[in-house]
Amino acid sequence: MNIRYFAWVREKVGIEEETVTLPDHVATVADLITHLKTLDDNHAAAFADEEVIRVAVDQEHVEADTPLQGAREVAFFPPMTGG
Amino acid sequence: MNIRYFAWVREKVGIEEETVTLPDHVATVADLITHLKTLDDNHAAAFADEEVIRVAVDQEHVEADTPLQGAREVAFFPPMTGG
Amino acid sequence: MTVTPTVRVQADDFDVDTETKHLTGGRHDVGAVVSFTGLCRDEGGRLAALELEHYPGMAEAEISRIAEDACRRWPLTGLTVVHRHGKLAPGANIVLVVAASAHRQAAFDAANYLMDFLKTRAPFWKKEHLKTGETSGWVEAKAIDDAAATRWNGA
Amino acid sequence: MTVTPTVRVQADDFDVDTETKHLTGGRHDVGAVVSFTGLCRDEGGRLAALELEHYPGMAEAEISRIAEDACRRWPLTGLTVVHRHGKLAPGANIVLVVAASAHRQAAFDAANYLMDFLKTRAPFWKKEHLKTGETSGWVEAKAIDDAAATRWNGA
Repeated sequence: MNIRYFAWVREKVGIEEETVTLPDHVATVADLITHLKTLDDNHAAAFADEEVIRVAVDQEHVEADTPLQGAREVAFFPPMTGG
Repeated sequence: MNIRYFAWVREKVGIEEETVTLPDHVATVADLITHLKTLDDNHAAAFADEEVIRVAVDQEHVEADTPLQGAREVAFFPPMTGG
Repeated sequence: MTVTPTVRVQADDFDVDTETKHLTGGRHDVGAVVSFTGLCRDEGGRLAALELEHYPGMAEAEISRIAEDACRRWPLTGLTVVHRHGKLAPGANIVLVVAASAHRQAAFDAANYLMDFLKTRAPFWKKEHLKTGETSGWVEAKAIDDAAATRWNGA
Repeated sequence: MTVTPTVRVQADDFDVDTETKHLTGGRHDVGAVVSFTGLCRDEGGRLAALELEHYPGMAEAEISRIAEDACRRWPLTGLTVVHRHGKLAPGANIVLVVAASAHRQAAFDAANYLMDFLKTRAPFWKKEHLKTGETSGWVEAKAIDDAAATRWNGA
């Protein structure tokens, strides 16, 4: 699965984009976050305050309980400040 | 006193502007309208539906009970449709 | 300290870009510009032109009073209002309001307020000229416009 | 039938006049055009630039979803949204919304709605570059922007 990071989430993880192979027990966005936090210290730091992080699956905003089945791309980022 | 008319009030009176000498009993805008209606048929027709007519004294919107003392110019017109 | 609005009543056309640049050029404290342009519609192909009569002197004075009210109500960095008079063809510009502020809602609200009170208080009257060559008479004021203006009471 | 909005995300500047003429040129059914321009402020002389990061693809898709919502909610004759990305100096344009309609309140409301949801839903993030040469970090989302977006619920 393709994972993308933006703004300070990207800076903390240290990369813009990565491909992650999902373990079987990862079914939802929340499961994915739990898994990513185990990868290394940077991921753990980026998701330390996970309540504030927003998620998009295939370029649409979703909530943490959204299933990942069929998803091609998941993106993590802080609350938006455009406009 | 200088009297001005606009839009259909102007068309009904038949003139844009006139100078009227006020009789002593004309103290307010309402008194002035009553007086103007006596001048001729055109004035009477213009003010027939006087509830709908708006008034400005010295280029400020006023109500019918406004005193005319010190006024230089009174204007009569229909509700505005600019913008 | 409130800004002094720019108010013009003219037969000539106006240019939104020029008026906007007057409010933003060379400054770095403007975060939001809202412009409203009112145009002449042909009412489904019925109209050849709109003729705008106005009360010279009072038109400028009344628009200035409304614009100064807006400058007191909202923290604007600039406000420009231009209203045309004379005979205007469908598609032509009629009125322009440009409101600038540090923040977006002040600019939106001020421009909206200006238009509501221009409609009900600025001494302009529209006469319709039909494509048939006839004059269909004076446009009647709408109750909905009065209602729009009263919504600002106490707001 | 609702109109199809024009949505662009670009590094280049935009021109309000050009975008407005796209919505009004050659037609006689547009009575009102409301444009909103968001500009980069220097925050009291503190900022050298704002850097706008965006999520390519999703930025266009999300703005299009908001714009299509607006076209369903109000009887618009046209709607254009342009959002810039990259490093922008104080005074530079950031975002443009132009809403056209037969009637003024639809144009005002649609432009206002677009801005409220762009702020809270379009995937853009602002980083501040200070005049001191430092980066002061990412701009934080404001609770007032969330509140502004929720006011449209059920409206």
